Amino acid sequence: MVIHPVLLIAIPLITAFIIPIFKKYGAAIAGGAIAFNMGYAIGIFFHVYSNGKIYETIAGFNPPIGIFLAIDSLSALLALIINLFAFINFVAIGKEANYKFSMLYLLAIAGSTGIVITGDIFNMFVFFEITAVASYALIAGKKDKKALEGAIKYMVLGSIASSFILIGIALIYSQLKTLNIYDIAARIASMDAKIKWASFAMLLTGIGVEAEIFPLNGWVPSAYQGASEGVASLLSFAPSKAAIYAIARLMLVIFPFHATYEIALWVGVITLLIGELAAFMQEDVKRMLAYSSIGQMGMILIAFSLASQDLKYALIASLFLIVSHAASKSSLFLLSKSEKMHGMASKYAGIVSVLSLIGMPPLAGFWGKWYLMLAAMDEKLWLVIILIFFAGIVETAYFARYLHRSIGNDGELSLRYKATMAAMASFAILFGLLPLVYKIASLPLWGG
Amino acid sequence: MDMIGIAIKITILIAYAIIGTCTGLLFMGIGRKIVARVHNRVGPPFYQNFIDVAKLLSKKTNISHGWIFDLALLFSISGILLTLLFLPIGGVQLLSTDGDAFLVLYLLAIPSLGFALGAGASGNPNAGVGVMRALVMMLSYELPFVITLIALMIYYDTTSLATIVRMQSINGIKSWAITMPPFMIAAFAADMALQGMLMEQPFDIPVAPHEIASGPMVEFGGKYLGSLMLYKAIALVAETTLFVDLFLGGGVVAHGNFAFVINFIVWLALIFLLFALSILIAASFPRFRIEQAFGFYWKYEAIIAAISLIWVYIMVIK
Amino acid sequence: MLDIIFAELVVAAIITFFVREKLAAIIAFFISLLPLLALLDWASNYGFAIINLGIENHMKIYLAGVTLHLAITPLSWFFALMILPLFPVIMLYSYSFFKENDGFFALMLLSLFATFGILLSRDMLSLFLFWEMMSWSSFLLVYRSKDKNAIMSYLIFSVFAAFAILFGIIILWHENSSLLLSDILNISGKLGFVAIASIITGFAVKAVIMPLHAWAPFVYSKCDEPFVAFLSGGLSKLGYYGIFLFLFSLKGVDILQNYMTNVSWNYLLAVFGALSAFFATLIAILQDDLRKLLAYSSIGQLGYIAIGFGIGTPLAITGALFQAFNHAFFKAILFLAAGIVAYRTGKWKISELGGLAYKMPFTFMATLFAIFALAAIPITSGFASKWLLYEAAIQQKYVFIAPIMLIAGVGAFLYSFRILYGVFLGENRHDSVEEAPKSMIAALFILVLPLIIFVVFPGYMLDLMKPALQAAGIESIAHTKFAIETSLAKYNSIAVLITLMVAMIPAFVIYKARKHRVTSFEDNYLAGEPYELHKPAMHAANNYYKPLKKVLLPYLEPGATYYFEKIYNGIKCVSNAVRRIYTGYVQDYAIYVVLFLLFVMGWLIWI
Amino acid sequence: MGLHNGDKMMRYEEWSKLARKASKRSLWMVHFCTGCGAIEMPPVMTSRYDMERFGIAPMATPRQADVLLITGYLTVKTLRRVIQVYEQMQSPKYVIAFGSCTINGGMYWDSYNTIKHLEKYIPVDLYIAGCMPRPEGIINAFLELMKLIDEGKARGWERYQKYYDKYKENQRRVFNFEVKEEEKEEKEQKREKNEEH
Repeated sequence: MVIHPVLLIAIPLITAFIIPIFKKYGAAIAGGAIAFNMGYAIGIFFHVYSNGKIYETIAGFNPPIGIFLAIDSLSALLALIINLFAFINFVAIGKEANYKFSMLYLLAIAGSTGIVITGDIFNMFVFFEITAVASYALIAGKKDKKALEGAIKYMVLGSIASSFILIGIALIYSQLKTLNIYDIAARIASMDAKIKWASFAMLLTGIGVEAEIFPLNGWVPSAYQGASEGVASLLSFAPSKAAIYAIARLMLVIFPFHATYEIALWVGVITLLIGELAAFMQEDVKRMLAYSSIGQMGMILIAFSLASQDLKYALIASLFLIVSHAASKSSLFLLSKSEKMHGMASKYAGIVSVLSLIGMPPLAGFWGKWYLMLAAMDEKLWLVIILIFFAGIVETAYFARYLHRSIGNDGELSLRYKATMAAMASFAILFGLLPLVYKIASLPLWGG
Repeated sequence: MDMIGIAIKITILIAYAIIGTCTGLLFMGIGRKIVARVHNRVGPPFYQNFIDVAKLLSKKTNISHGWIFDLALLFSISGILLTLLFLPIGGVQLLSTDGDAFLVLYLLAIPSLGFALGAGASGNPNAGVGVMRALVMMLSYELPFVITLIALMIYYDTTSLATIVRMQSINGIKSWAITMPPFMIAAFAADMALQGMLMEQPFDIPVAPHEIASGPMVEFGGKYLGSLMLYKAIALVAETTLFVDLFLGGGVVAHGNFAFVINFIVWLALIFLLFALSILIAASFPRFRIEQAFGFYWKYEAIIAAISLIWVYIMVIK
Repeated sequence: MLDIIFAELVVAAIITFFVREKLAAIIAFFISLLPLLALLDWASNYGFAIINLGIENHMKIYLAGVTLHLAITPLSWFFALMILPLFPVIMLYSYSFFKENDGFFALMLLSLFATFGILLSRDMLSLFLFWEMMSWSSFLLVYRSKDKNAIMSYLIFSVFAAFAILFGIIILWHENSSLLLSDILNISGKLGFVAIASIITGFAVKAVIMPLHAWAPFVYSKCDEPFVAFLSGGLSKLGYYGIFLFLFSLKGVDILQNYMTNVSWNYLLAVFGALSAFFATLIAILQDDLRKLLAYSSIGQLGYIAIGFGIGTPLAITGALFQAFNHAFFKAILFLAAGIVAYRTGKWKISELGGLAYKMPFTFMATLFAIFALAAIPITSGFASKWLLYEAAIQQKYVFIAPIMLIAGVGAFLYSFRILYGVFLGENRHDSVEEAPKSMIAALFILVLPLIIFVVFPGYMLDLMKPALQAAGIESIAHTKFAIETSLAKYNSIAVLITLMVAMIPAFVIYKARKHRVTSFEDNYLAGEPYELHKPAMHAANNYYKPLKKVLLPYLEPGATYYFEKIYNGIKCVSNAVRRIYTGYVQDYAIYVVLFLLFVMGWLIWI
Repeated sequence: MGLHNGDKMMRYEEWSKLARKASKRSLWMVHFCTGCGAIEMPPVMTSRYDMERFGIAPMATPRQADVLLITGYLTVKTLRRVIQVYEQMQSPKYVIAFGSCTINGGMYWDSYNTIKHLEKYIPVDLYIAGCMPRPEGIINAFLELMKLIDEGKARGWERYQKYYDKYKENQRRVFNFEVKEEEKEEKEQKREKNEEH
């Protein structure tokens, strides 16, 4: 098999620009493209799984000058998750997807995948812009007041974020004259300390807005609440995961310092607590899930920050958490379309998702929490452990309430919709039972 | 044990069962006489209760309410006989080496539970209320009683009644538990509990003939009531004997070949004294209400018992 | 063999999900017999010898990149003997209990799978993993009740328990650098103390020890009875299995004691057990809902096991295990019988029931036996266990615990009679009620068997638990087939039983000497009033222990639930405060972004 | 409800003498105290006259009692209760009617709703005449009853069993005012025959 990771970005991008020409078949073409992308992502994942890292330079220019794609286990897994769930989600959205929607959807996917597989920090910024702009439009696409509110909030914060990212990149470039992450990482020590920290702060703030870190996540509840179910689901697994991946790269590769680890750790803990506590009293299901997402992102951030200190368990934990969160939260967002769990499949999806999120074995979420605990224990972070437990209990409480509230059989969901939800939730089981994530996390990362 | 030994033992057991029954009936008759004298009446003859039982057992019609009702009869007599035989009587260890005080406490529950079942099976609301009162009374008086029991147990470091009696009989009366100050207090509490156990006034709340038509027994007549009377007679002996075994050395004063005759007489005298005391209290007090009785036992009696327990505990620890 | 059983359990669970309810019950019944075969196999291979299989003989499961070690040990064998027989019985019972297959059998099989896993696990990860599986499979069974309190309290307490256990396990793992249970715990000081205490707390939730019991009344009173029978009979024992495992098998007692030598931590457990025995009994007396009554009675009876473990002498532990065994059976009978009553009458309130004994004589008889065992009447094995515990308390001179235990034992009479009188005796209120289906009756009487066997031969029970005790380094107490002997006294069961039978003879003679006539219930003395006029007021079961209630209620309120609700409301307040951060104005959020940037910069540059 | 009319009724004579002696000396009484004669009961029970010395004791329920003591007049309403109580007593059982009201209605002889002849409805073993009788009279009646029992003559309960239908008819007549005239006459005749018998 010829491996060209660039196709993962190129195909959806190109298709997105073709779609306006074939308006009528837009959705079908987009579906095809996403299906191809999914297949390709799976292929790449197993290639990485068995053969290790992939590097690709574009147009023959070698780094540090040329554009550079680098896929290691982390990126491969994230690319897989983004494309896999993108496809399933697209199937669920079905007829609601007109050609505009499909175009934007493809752009968002292309952007997120791009963030994950690029090895160039400026490219990353560009893909962030693509993803963000597509997301604003997707959220606003529902065309009601709340959707508009969410989109505007997201847009305002997103623009601020972009400018910060850009400034951060500029600061680095001004010192090191390079944009290649690997290159930056190798020479970061030669940077002026203040500028180094300033650039880190800028990048963290900028990416943090996308990664739903407290207090940068003001847009999150409104945007998730305003967006349609499909878009909310997309937001929960594509841009946010890509962004947290970017932070992970910052933490693991560019700025692997104790100070950054500490700051990310505590920001993660606070995000977790605030997210879970805010979700505790939410009556609106989507808002509750949005706050819950914030909490989960906090937990993933904790895991990644620990990973910068101790690769052994924390990375496995973060990957399991990402998988679990992507699978569970996106299926729960899809489920939020109907107030009650209607039919066997949606009951299955809802219960499995909730169980995975609160960390019940043998689902993926359990392994996430287990390894996170082991990692935290290795670092002897007692307070963090106890706070995570506390957050876990709060989370359990509102999810229990949620489960009780959605008992009932009324509601109208199509069979396809339910099947897709169930399929999404099944990945929480699948990744929990198979040793895929465990194995892939033990492969060496690039630049790490 | 050889066959002859078993036969002798069985004979002794049967003899004691009969003695227990007769003593109980006799005491009940004497008790009625005592009450009558307190009331300035003549009172029935001392053998009145034998006549009553004979009459009840010879009744022509006996009305039952089904097989659960019959359990009352079966369990009451067998259960109380069983209890009696597990007690040391006048220093004679019948079966008391095969069990201990806890066993006796729970064996005492068999006849009560049997009677409660029968009473419940009759479906009479008065019976239901009566059993409720009996059970609440049981919960009330057991607290001071078990506390004193535990005080004795930790002092003698045994739960076996046989051992308790043996250790109290080493020096005759001088080694009786009641001669020690903490156990004097305990004996007072236990005697009050005994009053409740015997269901004498002021604790005859469960039967309360004027309120709830004699409570659990409301539907009992003929042989059923007769068996109840027998049960009460034996229970009287068993419960006073339990007290005597715990505090008064089981009535053992003499050792030697024919000591058991003396011990038997002392035991008889002691249980009679206890019963007479209880009857005198009963004859001079009106009935408590159930809450009052509960409060009496769980507040004052329990505190008195607890004082003795703590005292004993301190003694033992030293 | 074990791996086949595990596989079959999962497959059967999936199959039973899709077939009709009768077929599902049959499949589930036969499949749930399989783990018992494994026990028999073990017993026939090793008898009662103490065999701890080496790591090379463990069965290994590879899951998500880790290896789980499973093997039967003497301890797990004994607990399995106590818990696993409940499953086929429950399946048999459920054959006619359920009108449609809505996943009960599948989930029960999953619970069995997890239970078996817990008992067999030889490393802490698999213990925790199966424990959590059991938590969620039982949670899904709770979820079927659709009751808010039950669902929320069960899930929250389960997760709390899981976190407490996890916390302890990771400390042990970190300090010991091994998850295997066969590695002796080489940990002491504060960390060891925290680890063991936290694990015990976690298991205590499922073992329903008093301050952590708040979930039990809700869950026990709202779920399907066959499941509750397992929950109370089986699941709670798993909690005690965990406590036993970590306290005695892994010598957690020493770790606790080494840290603070002046405090007896054991005693603390015993005190908690005694308090739950005492208060739960008093609360149970005042209940009117049959299931709530049984729930509190469960808490009370389980408290005795905690007392036994707390006292910690061989005598006490033997008594506690015996009590656990008895409780598994008699409480299962009681819950199943309560299920039968509801199945036939559709009522739960004791004050609305009455007079069922003559309608359902077999159910009544089984219940009567269970109640004899519960009230420790010496004609069932329930007495021997309580007796051992009392002896142990006296032997150790526990002057606080012993009276409480005894008075709780007396309290058990009160609520037992409430069940007997309110439900089965008294006024006949259900004319058209029939005896329960045969499968249900069979289930009840299977459970009665051990209660009878072990009253005749209490020594056999001690023989059964001997390997488990010796494997934990606990001496077995002196006994023969019929008699148990302690340093304080002797209990000879056969003497009691034979004397009772002989003493039955005079009673029987009196009974047979004169004929009696059975009259109908209506022929009752009501001060001459005809029954018809008094029909509504006949049953005295309404507000039965009213005088006691008047006295006790002020002391029993507020209960633990009140404080847990306070905590819940406290978190609600915090949550409301936290929500205010999200003002809804994008300007504020922009300011947050800038502030965050400044904060991070400030942190990194100046600190 | 009620008693069997079995043919295999055990004769009173067949009872052992001991049993009769026992019943004689242990008469447990349930007293039906709706009439004014009830005021005479406390002195009989307490220290002045002390009936317990003869083994007579008041009982709370008819199940436990041997003697039904009816103290004074009965109305139609209370008669129903008396019959209920009487039928719940376990034989051998005796009825002592107390005061003139039970014999002939006494001072209520012309009242529309009192019972004039108690004998019509339940078998009375012994009457105590007087309005009202003194406590000595009651004691005397009991002693008389003892004598009758000893001689085997107190057989009211057997009479009640034997003529159960007749008693029932009489009772029904009082309770049911709508009995047809013809039936009334028929039953009247039958009853007269029975009384002769």
